[in-house]
Amino acid sequence: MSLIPYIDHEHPVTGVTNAKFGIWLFLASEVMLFGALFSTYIILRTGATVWPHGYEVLNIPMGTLNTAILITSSVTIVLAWAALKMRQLPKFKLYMGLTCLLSLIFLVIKYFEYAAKFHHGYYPATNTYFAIYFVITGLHGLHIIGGIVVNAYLLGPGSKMYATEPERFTGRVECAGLYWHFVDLVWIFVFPILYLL
Amino acid sequence: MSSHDSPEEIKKAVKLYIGIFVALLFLTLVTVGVSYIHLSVGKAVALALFVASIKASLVALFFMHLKDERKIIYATIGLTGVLFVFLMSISMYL
Amino acid sequence: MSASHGHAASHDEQIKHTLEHWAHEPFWKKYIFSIDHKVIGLQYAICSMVFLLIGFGMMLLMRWQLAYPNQPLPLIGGILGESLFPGGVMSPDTYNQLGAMHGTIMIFLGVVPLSVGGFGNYLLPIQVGAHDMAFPKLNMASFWVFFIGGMIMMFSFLAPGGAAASGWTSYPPLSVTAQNAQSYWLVGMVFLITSSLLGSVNTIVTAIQLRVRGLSFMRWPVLVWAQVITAFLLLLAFPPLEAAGVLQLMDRLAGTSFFMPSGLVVSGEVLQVSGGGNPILWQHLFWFLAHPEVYVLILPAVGIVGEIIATNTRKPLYGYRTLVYSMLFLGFTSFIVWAHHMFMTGMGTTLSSFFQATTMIISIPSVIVLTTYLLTLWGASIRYTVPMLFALAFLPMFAIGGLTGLPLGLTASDIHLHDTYYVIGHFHYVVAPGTLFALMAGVYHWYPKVTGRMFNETLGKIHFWGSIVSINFIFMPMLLMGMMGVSRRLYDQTVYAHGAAGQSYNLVMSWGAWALAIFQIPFIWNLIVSLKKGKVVTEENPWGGTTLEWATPTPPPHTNFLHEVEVFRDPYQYSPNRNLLPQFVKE
Amino acid sequence: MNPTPYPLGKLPLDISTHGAGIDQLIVYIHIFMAILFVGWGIYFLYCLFAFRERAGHTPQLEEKHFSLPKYVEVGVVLVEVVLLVFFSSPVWGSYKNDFPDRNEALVIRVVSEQFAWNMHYPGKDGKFGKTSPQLMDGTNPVGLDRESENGRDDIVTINNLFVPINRPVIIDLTSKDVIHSFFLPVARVKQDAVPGMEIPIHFQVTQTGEYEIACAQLCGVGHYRMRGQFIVKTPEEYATWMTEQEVELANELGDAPPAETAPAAEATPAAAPAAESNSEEEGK
Ligand code: HEA
Ligand code: HEA
Ligand code: CUA
Ligand SMILES: [Cu+2]
Repeated sequence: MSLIPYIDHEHPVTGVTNAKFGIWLFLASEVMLFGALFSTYIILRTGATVWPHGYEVLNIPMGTLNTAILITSSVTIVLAWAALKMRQLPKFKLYMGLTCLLSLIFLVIKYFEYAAKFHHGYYPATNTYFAIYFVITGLHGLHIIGGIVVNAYLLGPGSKMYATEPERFTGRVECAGLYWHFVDLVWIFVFPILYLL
Repeated sequence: MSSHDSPEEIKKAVKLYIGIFVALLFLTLVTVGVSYIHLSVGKAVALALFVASIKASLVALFFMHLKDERKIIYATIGLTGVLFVFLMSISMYL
Repeated sequence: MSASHGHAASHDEQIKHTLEHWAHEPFWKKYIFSIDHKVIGLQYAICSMVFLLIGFGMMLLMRWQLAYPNQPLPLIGGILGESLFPGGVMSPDTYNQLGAMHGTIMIFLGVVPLSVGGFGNYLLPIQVGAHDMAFPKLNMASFWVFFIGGMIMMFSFLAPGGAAASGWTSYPPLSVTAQNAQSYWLVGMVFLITSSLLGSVNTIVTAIQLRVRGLSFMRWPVLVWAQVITAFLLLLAFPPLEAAGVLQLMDRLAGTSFFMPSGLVVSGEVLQVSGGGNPILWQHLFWFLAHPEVYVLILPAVGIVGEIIATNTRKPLYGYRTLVYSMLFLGFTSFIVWAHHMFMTGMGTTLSSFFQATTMIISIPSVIVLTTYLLTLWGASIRYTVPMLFALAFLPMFAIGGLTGLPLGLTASDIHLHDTYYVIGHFHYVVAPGTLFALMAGVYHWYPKVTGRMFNETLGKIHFWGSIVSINFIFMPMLLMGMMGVSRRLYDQTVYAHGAAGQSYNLVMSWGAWALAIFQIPFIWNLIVSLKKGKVVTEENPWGGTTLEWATPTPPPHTNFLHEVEVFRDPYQYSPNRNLLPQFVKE
Repeated sequence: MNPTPYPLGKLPLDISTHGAGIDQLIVYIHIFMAILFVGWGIYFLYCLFAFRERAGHTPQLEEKHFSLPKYVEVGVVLVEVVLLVFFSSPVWGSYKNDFPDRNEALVIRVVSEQFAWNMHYPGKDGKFGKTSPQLMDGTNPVGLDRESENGRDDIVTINNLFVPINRPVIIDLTSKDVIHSFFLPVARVKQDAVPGMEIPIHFQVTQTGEYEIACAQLCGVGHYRMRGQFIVKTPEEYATWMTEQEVELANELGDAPPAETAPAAEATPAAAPAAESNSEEEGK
């Protein structure tokens, strides 16, 4: 119907669909966004007179659990995509559902972590360590929320597209997956620098 | 990617994903475990970033299919990588 | 094309079908929340021109205070209210608000949306032979996000304490301690940045993926190249500022100290913040964006000028490939010169040597770009249309602006010139008689294509000659005043002896600015009245252009093209017998 | 009277020892810019005239190659390299690095605030007393602790920077609130004053007179009137002024008036040379 080509099949020269190229460009900009925050982290840390060790003020078991959860959700979403590739819609729904569930659990744990910080009187204004901690994890959390919205859409109303344009739908899931892996990837760096070092 | 479309290929890929998953969990435990030893700052940073980079590479190469992606995606990432280095260099100036 | 409609033959059918469908869409879907890139392009263009006018208006008020310090503004001073203009005289705080917002509006709400949002949106898909942008809905979203950002900026004037007043650069700690709408400014910026990010993803994907058959990269019109490079700059340079904006917002709202060092004493009180932050960090993050940003301001202009020069010299562009490589190099290098804005912050010699060197290096591709345009003129048959006049004027004006960048890029001379009017003169030469003239050239050049009417030639020439003369009376004295060492952002420079010595220049500049304003009247009049009264243009190619936009019906329908198009050759080819060899004509 | 130090449209008078290098660079680079602009400008105007569209004139369509512009471009590169390496870098290098001996030079702390310049002289002992943000208020703008070891004799002035000619001056520049920029147009000195950092700069001036300190960085509503006096005196006049200040301070604090000659008893060895050089000048 559409006059816009390469929505559901790859461009012969570039070898990618529009959406996939688009999502990679978007991720490129995200790299620069988090890069600026990591740069800030280094500067604040090297310039600080006191810098608490993450393990003194943060809850490492909770952080580890969250890391594991996020990694698991990354696997489930890639499995969801693989299921679609094999044209198994129920399996897709199962894995996508799991992904959403895991990401919600991540947020719940994050909520308890934040609550514990506030309870101990640690706020962003406490020192530069907590300032950057709250900003990076907060922004990361917003990315998680964004991902949940997209994934839930693809799981629910969005999946109607599977009936008419399965290729295009699979492509969408792949893009959502790429984004989700990226969010996971950011966490893989955030976890050691904030919690462990 | 058309070359990976066949169900057998996908099945193989799924096995691989599970393997990567296990590796990622393992590496997570490694970093966390090491953090309890309280190494000197330099060593701790080097080790933590090293492990994190391996994990990130695994995610990028396999989950994000970067292992066999198109030139145009590599180009995008390459450019971003270089500019990312410029951006991180800010932290050396202050 | 798309898999379900395998054959090319059915393509024309599909166009017909789409057009019929579009004809039955309700008004709001066609013209307000539209997904048509041309409508979105025009929305961008109109909004940004209004913003340009507003930004200019603010400066006209400021120019009164500069020329006649502390004298009540005639007629309007009283109307503008006691809080901003006590006794009809602009207050210093109002001056700072207007100054900061002039810079912000001109750059982020005026020039960028016009050149990227307006020209980019309208022309780029057509020039690559596409029927629309790759992601039409995203395109619509990026306009409306821009619009919201713009409104937040405008309404910040009504906030308690007035609009942001810390300069467009918003250096902390000043911007953090300021009791005004700086937070609105930051939120507004986050919207504008988000809009730019969405837009640039769209631009890049459209240009690369939706190229029509035969259009290899090296056959892209220069404007497409310029837009794509610009899009990459926006995509990769803006996010650090977005991050920095969030950090500054946290400093203001959550009491963090990202940019606040310990031990600050503001008006005799020790500031209650945790401290430990670094104000210079903001400058690095800001200029990491803002230097690439200045090339965002110039590159689309360079592209527009290229198109117009190629069309009106009736010969191929000289050194197309060199031009493209220069622009690529320019884009890339623009990421490693940012600290030349910060030489006076206490930077050591190693770092400043690096940034001096890169700054000198980046001037070379600009020289090459200008040189290719100048060499195109050799042996041409120059047709002095109104757009061509503006495009030609761009060359020496950009040259003055660019050349005056050199003394600023050398640390030793920057000691004296940094943060004086010399800097103001430098960049206004590049953005006002440079970029702005190029944009005006573009407006005239594509006016008949977009509206189907020709503008009035005489009014256009009055606009041109009036503007080129008066604008030099504004910006040339700035360079001289900068030599005298007069600082920028001064509400009243006569406080200083060296400022008072240069005050006569302010009279020249202000009268120049007001004259410039008067000469915009024929422009605005022309644009509006010609919509109804202009000579009707029915031919597809009124100027004899060679790129794909001249293959569309005038004005272009929703699908841009009525038939499938194909590209057969490089842009800007002319053959001796036909005088014209458009890209889209098979021969 | 002397001609104005601020001729219209020109660089202001230069009274510094390092400024000539800066001015020379500015002049040379503008000559270079003018040559490029006029050269290309003549070519440009010629083209506009010679290649205008007219009956019987046809454009030349064959690909032409010009080699002259290449040489021009290479020339531009060379000139830029020369200016950078031989004119800018040496001046900048000595401006940033070649500091005079702190014991020889006159060291002054300058603490900027919205919207004033506070000058902190070390006084007789040549050493600064302790300062702290907590002590800063209207009467004690630099937060000097008079009870601290070297603080009792420190001189603080507001908006008036007195320096003698022909003696190196080091200024340790900082700010207590926002970023300002310390600009001495006639001495070709400019440096941002950044809170949380103390940045040293140095210069030497050769001509007496009353000049200005300008603030070059937007710092709030009063930025435009953040003007200081830059008062350059002969060494004798400077010494007299300094003695006046010392007497005034002693009266204020209820101390015994300072003795005619230094050094003060408690001066540590490190401060002695500075104190000596002070007295040397007084002797002249
Ligand atoms: C479109 C915008 C634009 C462009 C293109 C440029 C281009 C350049 N700029 Fe500019 N600049 C700004 C916008 C721009 N700038 C702005 C907005 C600021 C101030 C920000 C603020 O502080 O608020 C600024 C500030 C600024 C500074 C900081 C000054 C200071 O604060 O102390 C410096 C320092 O290096 C600098 C350098 C340069 C250089 C070397 C170029 C080079 O790229 C220029 C290269 C071009 C040439 C060398 C011209 C070649 C000419 C010819 C070949 C002759 C042809 C002749 C004829 C046609 C007759 N610029
Ligand atoms: C793109 C950027 C841009 C542009 C185009 C301009 C254009 C102009 N600027 Fe501005 N300016 C800045 C960016 C820009 N400026 C910035 C960043 C600063 C620094 C701010 C700071 O200190 O933080 C600054 C500062 C600045 C100052 C210094 C203030 C100070 O330091 O105290 C002055 C002083 O005269 C000035 C003047 C002007 C003038 C007279 C124009 C004129 O050239 C304006 C010409 C405008 C037009 C001719 C309007 C054209 C549009 C139309 C006619 C639209 C038609 C409309 C419809 C059809 C609806 N500007
Ligand atoms: Cu202090 Cu401007
Ligand atoms: Cu720059």
